[in-house]
Amino acid sequence: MQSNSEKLSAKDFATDQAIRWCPGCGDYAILNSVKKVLSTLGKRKEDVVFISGIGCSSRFPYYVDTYGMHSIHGRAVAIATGTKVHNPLLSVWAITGDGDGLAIGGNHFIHALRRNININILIFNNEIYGLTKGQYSPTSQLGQRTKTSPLGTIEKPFDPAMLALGAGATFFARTTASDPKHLQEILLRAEAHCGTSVVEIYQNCVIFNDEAFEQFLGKENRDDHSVVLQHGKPLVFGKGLDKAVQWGHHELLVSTALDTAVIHDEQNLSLSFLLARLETVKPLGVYRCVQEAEYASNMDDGVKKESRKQVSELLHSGSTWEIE
Amino acid sequence: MQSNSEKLSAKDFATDQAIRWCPGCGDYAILNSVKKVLSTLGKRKEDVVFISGIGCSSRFPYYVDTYGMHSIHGRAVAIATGTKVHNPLLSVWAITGDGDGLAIGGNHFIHALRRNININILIFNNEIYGLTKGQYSPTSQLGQRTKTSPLGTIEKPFDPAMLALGAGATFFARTTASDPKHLQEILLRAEAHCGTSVVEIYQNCVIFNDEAFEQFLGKENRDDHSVVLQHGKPLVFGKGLDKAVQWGHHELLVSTALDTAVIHDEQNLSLSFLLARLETVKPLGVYRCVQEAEYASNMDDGVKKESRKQVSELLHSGSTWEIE
Amino acid sequence: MKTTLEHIIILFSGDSGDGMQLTGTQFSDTSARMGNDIATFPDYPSEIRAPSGSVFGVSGFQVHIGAREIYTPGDQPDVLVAMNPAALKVKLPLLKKGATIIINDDAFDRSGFKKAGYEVSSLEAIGELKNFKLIHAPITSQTERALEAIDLDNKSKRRCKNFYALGLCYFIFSRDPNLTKAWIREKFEGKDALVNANIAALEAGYHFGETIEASISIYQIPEAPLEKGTYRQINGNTGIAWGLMQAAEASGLDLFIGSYPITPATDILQELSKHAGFGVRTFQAEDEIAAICAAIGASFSGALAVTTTSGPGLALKSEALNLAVMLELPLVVINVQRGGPSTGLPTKTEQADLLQVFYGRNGESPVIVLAASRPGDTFAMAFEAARLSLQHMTPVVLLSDGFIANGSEPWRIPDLREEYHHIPIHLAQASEEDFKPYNRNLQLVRPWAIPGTEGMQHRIGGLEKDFETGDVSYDPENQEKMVEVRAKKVSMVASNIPEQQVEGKTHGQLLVISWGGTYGAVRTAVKRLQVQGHEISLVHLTYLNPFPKNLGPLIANFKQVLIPELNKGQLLRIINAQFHCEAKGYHKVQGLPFTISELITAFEKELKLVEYAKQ
Amino acid sequence: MKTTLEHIIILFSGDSGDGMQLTGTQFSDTSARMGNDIATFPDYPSEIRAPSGSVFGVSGFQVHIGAREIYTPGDQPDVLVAMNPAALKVKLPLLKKGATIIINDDAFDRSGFKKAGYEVSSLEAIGELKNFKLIHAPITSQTERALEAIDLDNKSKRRCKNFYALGLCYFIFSRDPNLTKAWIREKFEGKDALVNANIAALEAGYHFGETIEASISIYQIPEAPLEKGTYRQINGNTGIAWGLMQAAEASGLDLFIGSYPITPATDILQELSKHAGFGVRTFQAEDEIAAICAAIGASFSGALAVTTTSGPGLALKSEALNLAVMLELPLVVINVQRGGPSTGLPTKTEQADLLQVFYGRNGESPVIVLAASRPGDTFAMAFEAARLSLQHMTPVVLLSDGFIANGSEPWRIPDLREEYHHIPIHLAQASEEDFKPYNRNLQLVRPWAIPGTEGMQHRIGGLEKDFETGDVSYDPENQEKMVEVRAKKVSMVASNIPEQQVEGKTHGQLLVISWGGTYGAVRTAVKRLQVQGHEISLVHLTYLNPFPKNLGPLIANFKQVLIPELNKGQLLRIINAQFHCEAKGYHKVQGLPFTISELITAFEKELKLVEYAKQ
Ligand SMILES: Cc1ncc(C[n+]2csc(CCOP(=O)(O)OP(=O)(O)O)c2C)c(N)n1
Ligand SMILES: Cc1ncc(C[n+]2csc(CCOP(=O)(O)OP(=O)(O)O)c2C)c(N)n1
Ligand code: SF4
Ligand code: SF4
Ligand SMILES: [Mg+2]
Ligand SMILES: [Mg+2]
Repeated sequence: MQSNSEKLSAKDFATDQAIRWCPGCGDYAILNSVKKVLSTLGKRKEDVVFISGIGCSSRFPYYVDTYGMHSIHGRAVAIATGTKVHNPLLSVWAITGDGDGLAIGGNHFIHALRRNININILIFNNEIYGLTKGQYSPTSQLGQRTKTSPLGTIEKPFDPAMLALGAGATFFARTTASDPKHLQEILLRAEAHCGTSVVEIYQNCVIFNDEAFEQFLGKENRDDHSVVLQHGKPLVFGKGLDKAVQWGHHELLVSTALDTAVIHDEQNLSLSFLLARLETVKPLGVYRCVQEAEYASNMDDGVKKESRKQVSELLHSGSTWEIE
Repeated sequence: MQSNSEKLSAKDFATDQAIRWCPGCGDYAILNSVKKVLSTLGKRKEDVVFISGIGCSSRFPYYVDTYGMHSIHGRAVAIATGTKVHNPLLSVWAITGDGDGLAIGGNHFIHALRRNININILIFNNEIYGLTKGQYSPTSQLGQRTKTSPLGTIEKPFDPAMLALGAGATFFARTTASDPKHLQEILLRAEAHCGTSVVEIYQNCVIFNDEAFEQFLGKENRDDHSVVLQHGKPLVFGKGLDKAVQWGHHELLVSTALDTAVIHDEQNLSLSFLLARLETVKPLGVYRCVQEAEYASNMDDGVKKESRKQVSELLHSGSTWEIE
Repeated sequence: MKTTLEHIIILFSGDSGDGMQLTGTQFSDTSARMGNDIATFPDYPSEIRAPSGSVFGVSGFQVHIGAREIYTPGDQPDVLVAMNPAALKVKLPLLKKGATIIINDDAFDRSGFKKAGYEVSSLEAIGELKNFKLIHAPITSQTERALEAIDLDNKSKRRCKNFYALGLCYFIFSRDPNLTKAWIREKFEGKDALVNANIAALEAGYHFGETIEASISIYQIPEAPLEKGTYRQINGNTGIAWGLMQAAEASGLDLFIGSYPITPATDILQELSKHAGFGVRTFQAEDEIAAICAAIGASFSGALAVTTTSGPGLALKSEALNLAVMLELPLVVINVQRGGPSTGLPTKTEQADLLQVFYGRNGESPVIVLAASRPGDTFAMAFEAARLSLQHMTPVVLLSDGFIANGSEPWRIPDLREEYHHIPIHLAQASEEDFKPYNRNLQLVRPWAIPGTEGMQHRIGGLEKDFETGDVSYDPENQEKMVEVRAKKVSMVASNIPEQQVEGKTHGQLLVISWGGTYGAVRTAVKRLQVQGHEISLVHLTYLNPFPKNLGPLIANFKQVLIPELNKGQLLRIINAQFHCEAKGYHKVQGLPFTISELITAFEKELKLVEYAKQ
Repeated sequence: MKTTLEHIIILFSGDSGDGMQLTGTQFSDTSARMGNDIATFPDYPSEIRAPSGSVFGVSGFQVHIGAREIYTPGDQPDVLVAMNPAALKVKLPLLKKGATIIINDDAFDRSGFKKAGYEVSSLEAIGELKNFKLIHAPITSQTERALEAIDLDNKSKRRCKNFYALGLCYFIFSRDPNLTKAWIREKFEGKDALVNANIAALEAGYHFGETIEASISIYQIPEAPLEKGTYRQINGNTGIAWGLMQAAEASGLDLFIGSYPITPATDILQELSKHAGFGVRTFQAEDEIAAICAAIGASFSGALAVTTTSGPGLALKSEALNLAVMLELPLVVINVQRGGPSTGLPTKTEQADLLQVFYGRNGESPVIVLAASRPGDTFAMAFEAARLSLQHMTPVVLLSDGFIANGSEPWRIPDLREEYHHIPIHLAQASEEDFKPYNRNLQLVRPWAIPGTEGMQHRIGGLEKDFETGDVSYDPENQEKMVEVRAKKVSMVASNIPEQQVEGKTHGQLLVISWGGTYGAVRTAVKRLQVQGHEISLVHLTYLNPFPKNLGPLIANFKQVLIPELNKGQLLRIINAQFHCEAKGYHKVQGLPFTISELITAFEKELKLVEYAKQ
């Protein structure tokens, strides 16, 4: 759907709307990266659609000059499904938060993954409900104190990677708003993937859950507590590149034995699943990417298989009779 | 909550309602097994609650003389959650179908598992919508022809085990209505588990999806195409006990090397997940069983921690003043 | 000697496995082709397969055939075919006094009576039967005998007994058995044994009729004076599916349906799933919310988008329907009503979702509301729903019900090039300089700019938006203006729909206002009273929001208004509030349609009151 | 010299970060403790944190204090505190002509004007200001100076400027600053620098007042004649939370709340989540459907079960609410209305969910409907909702709105042992021989048999059930009976609620009927006209379904009925349909409450019309 006319820059994708996120919010970085990626991809504005639910993150479509819909809470993925199935040529992005996408929108999330519809789902995960001012979400940490859990939550969070893989995801990646370069790489991969692409983006909510990701991604910690996944490359990390992820007894461990480092394989489901279970180190990058039958194009093939029929034929088919 | 008075028999749990399933329906066997298990457990009728959604399977509560609710489509688990959280002493069973529990009820399913609420979820999986007369469900096979997929579906089914594990299940078991003995064993295990127990029961719908499980469970096939899981025991099966499940390159394989058979371990998440991915052989039994914090009792502890306060204290707390 | 009848109602009934639906369909097809007008109504058991011979396993199919126009499957059957005691037990109370009952003697043995829960075990012991004419036929055994020579297992032979019963009825009602024979040949092509067996059973039944001719009455029903044309049978759900498909063709759009199965609406989804070749995309969603949301998404990208459901599903869709109202996108919502509240009586009919459709959303949220009246108008009404939605860029809810959905009628196939050929859509003009998504035309309709169209990128959403720019706006006065503009836009649809027709005089004593699936019964009752000289007229509404412009004046022309509904007075509340009148209601909430006779009684009573008040 | 005032309205406004909510709260607390009656209303920006100095970052807090009873936060402020140009820009249009504006001069520099989007960059250039009295105060710089000696960083010092502003206001309105000083000491206990800084700022502001005393007016507002007792401030959401807790205590049950956050209802969930010590179980569900379903499940197992939400969430709950109607279990649904339709104006107020509450479900599905009128009656109304739900075993919807939810008032703490001590519940008697779950008493209420109770196992569900046995029933007449019995049960609640009070004469020219959060404004407007001798009376409804028994007769006593609502006429439709009357409506849908003056104008106009019609 790329056109040959002159390429647009990231700026060309801006709208005239005043942006209403808090100063310092992680959402800004995501917005900039997405615009950048759209221009890198050489997308025409009219061929791109952003559909969001409700939440701070879901204000996103107002700020990108493509087609867009700011819909209702939790339904971005369901709506995006219809948009894509009707017109598979569009590049369709569902923008959602950890509340929007995984609490109220959880069912649409897992079913989209099952069907493998070629849309990109970006989950802005700040581990909190931002717009409603600070209640816990399904990704808030066990024990986290929030406005609705004054003594700490008693529910364990989802790991979005595990949930997605359990639902049959063909593409799952994790990245962070604090590293725009990595984020952009991942967004390019997501758009390239034919099937449902889930990109979980750690996004800091400075107001209600500041520094939620410090443990893994803070300046001090990130070298020793995050590892970048690259297909075919060993999972080595650490300030002095001195740590590696290892196969344990059917789980993954961290040690200093660099030469037995696990080689990342985006098609090894069991590896992807275990990566999500690592506790002291957070893998960033594409956990899984496999090619499987895609829903919207299969539907389209069904519709286009034969030449278009006329309803009048149908009305006259089967058993009819004349009255004269 | 067991009482010391005389033990009830399976028959004692019957109601006076005429049972309205089709002759030959797999639901009968499940009903009988559940009644049997209740009597084995020595449950008092009044301490047990069955809550179902809508579907053929969901008529279940009418046939068991305990407390019961035949609710609305997809919501059995959400309702059961409230019942259990308010009174953790009750034995609460959610009865659901593959449509009720995994299509419309999918969100409640994954969130119950995340919270780990001590209820038993029985999924009567016939891979079809029975009550509405034969449309495909989220567990129908890819390509299956049904009333709404005259040319075969284009969506890949959920594997309920994978979905459950991805959502954080602490107990998942798979069994079949065609083997009441195994079914009963599993039901006993489910009730014993403190946390959300998911039991997926293959149940044949003679009318709209007859013989759906023949490939694995038919008389001819079942020895060579199903394997019974037992914690700590090797995964050996086959007519002549000549086949074994093996570790492959991070996936499971079937071969004849009996001595390298995988030893089943209900606490090995990666194994549980891979078991669900086996294609030619269907594991029956407890895929996973681990002990984790349980929601309803934690909530109860929070409520009972201190002695009960009076609202009048609250009204007079903080900033008040007198007008005389 | 043959008695000639104006019309007759026949009810075929037996066990779920007895093939009564097929028998009824054949009988009505043959009758239609012989030039009668007909209306039919199947009545399935709510269990998928109940125990054989039990009362809740009884399956019925009612056929009303006539030499004049037929509007309903009829109140009280004149003839009952009872294949077993359970069927007799369930259906006997419905029959007209003196009706004829054709009894399959073979099934009325001790075990049959017992399974049906009869305390007696012989027909003689059933006192009420004295009031009826019984025709005894050993249907099962005769069928077996007739098929002796055919190479088929006994079970299969016994399953042919419905054709024996059909043959007997064909003789009694002077129907041509050849049409059914042709059907059998086609249906079982290649399976000779089955062809032969079924035809043999049919003939045997027919001959049995000849044999007993002397002792029974034989009827004929002349052709009805129907409009010239090509006809077919149609039921309400199929009519809706096809009407939507035609609307897609007429608007040059592809049809998208997002749906989740629910009785009695599922058939629409099932029908549409067969028609990918017509550009139809069927999306069976994970739940009702996803179904309507996917339809909204498809509408955004330029489909004629539809979602189908029944009451409980509509409740789930209400939040998203409200979004569609805000977005001002076309969307057709089909709601096939069933018995409520909650799960209620899912296989029965009711008209109790009207208020939900009008008011079941937060805030001020007007939608266009239409209602089908009979299987034969569903095609037209579905087309109309799509037309209004596309022309006015706003959701339309089309109400049907279980009675219309499953009922069927002969339907004159319209000439699509004449009657349903073109729906103009309101696409944004590429030439527009400064495109604004909420820039309205004189009908207050905004333009539709579809993703993929260059230069018209825009954002829409559920927050209130500025009247001028369409951007999010929290301005108080703007909100009031937008609430009003959405209401006005819907009310202006009144200029794009026909004026309300009146059946009868346009003024007088009593005006009956009805809507939806009660049309046949209400119309018949009103006509009968008109023939008797009463000053009674009928307004049957198919446009419910907005109402036709002339409805208010019409109401004012009558002394009294009476609104019969299968609910507790829903249209009544709306009409009384809107027109400040004191209409009365007549209500029934039994999961069943009105009978003509109960309506006549009610109307007569009301007429008397009006007369009395005059004095 | 001090001028004595009957009442005055002060609006504190500034940037989100300026602490205006705190300032307003302190001012109103102090006033309440000094014996004034008060009403307050906060107005937050809809963004979490808007850019500083921008118009959409303006945060306001309006306080109405009086020497007589105060019913609303007031229409047009007499005094505005404007901490920056954006605040001035946004709030200026709301002020009473001639109002006083206290200006923080330091913030009105070139950059301040620019951030606010002013084209000018000095106060002199703003023509309208001529109509107002300006008090200039260099609030920011003076605060900094006053705090020079204190060991605190500059940013923290500047943040004390709201206390400077507060001190100035305390002087102008003769408030006692000691109460706030005590509050500061408590609040910042252990942080001496902060205690000293804030107190110093407060005192500096107060002294600044003394300094400029000669050039400004000073006011005092005498004590209001309030009922004797212990008072506290309460807002609508807290009142509801506490009322529910008291209902649990009074019924001997544990409170269960299943909820999903949504503005403006979230605070109720947040408040209840603090009170596990009172036996409250808060379940934050994955969505609104799960929230109400969990509540239904908890009700089944014997909780006082509640779910809280706002319009869009209520739409999602409708299917499950219908189930609760069928089950006949107690359930309290709190709906805090906001601006609609769809996402609408989530932070604004509206009364447009009434029809949704009445009719937003499939089938005939009556619920009890109550509405709170002001922050001070929320405790009572929440208790009442729970009482009726428990006594009548059926869902109750209590309506509140954003205005009530966030507004606050002094509230006399009731003596719970006297007024709210006991709710009898309808538990099944263990002695009952042949327990039947739908065996009704004279009020048509079924018994509540809670799991765990021996011998009373039973099954309930959403399918229609037999009147006698409670088993599933498809019987047509039974369905009609059950539909009627559910309706009758709800209508019989009328005997368990007080008769409607009238404010004014019980007959006359004009009857105003209002409901919900408009009470204060409507009441004030009616009272003023009554004082002027007009024949106008007020019926403010808190029971909406069923209506109080005497409502019909009351309506009949007046020439004309006028129904002001913050919607397009929802109660109006219900009243007109139910009482066959021709009430008129007065509507506003701007996300804002009524002003008293617009109501007076509307009522006067209507009174004239009635007069005119008489002639
Ligand atoms: C039906 C409905 N329920 C609830 C809400 C209130 N609501 C709006 S956004 C939100 C949660 C947002 O959290 P998340 O998706 O994580 O987005 P964030 O603000 O953190 O970016 C909630 C509960 C709503 N608008 N609609
Ligand atoms: C809100 C709502 N949507 C749809 C339905 C219709 N419906 C009833 S049962 C069912 C599916 C049942 O399938 P499953 O859960 O697999 O149960 P089974 O009948 O196969 O045991 C559907 C779609 C309904 N009753 N309510
Ligand atoms: S509240 Fe949090 S997520 Fe929302 S805009 Fe502010 S910083 Fe971002
Ligand atoms: S339709 Fe299928 S699932 Fe339902 S009762 Fe019959 S056999 Fe069982
Ligand atoms: Mg979030
Ligand atoms: Mg099923």
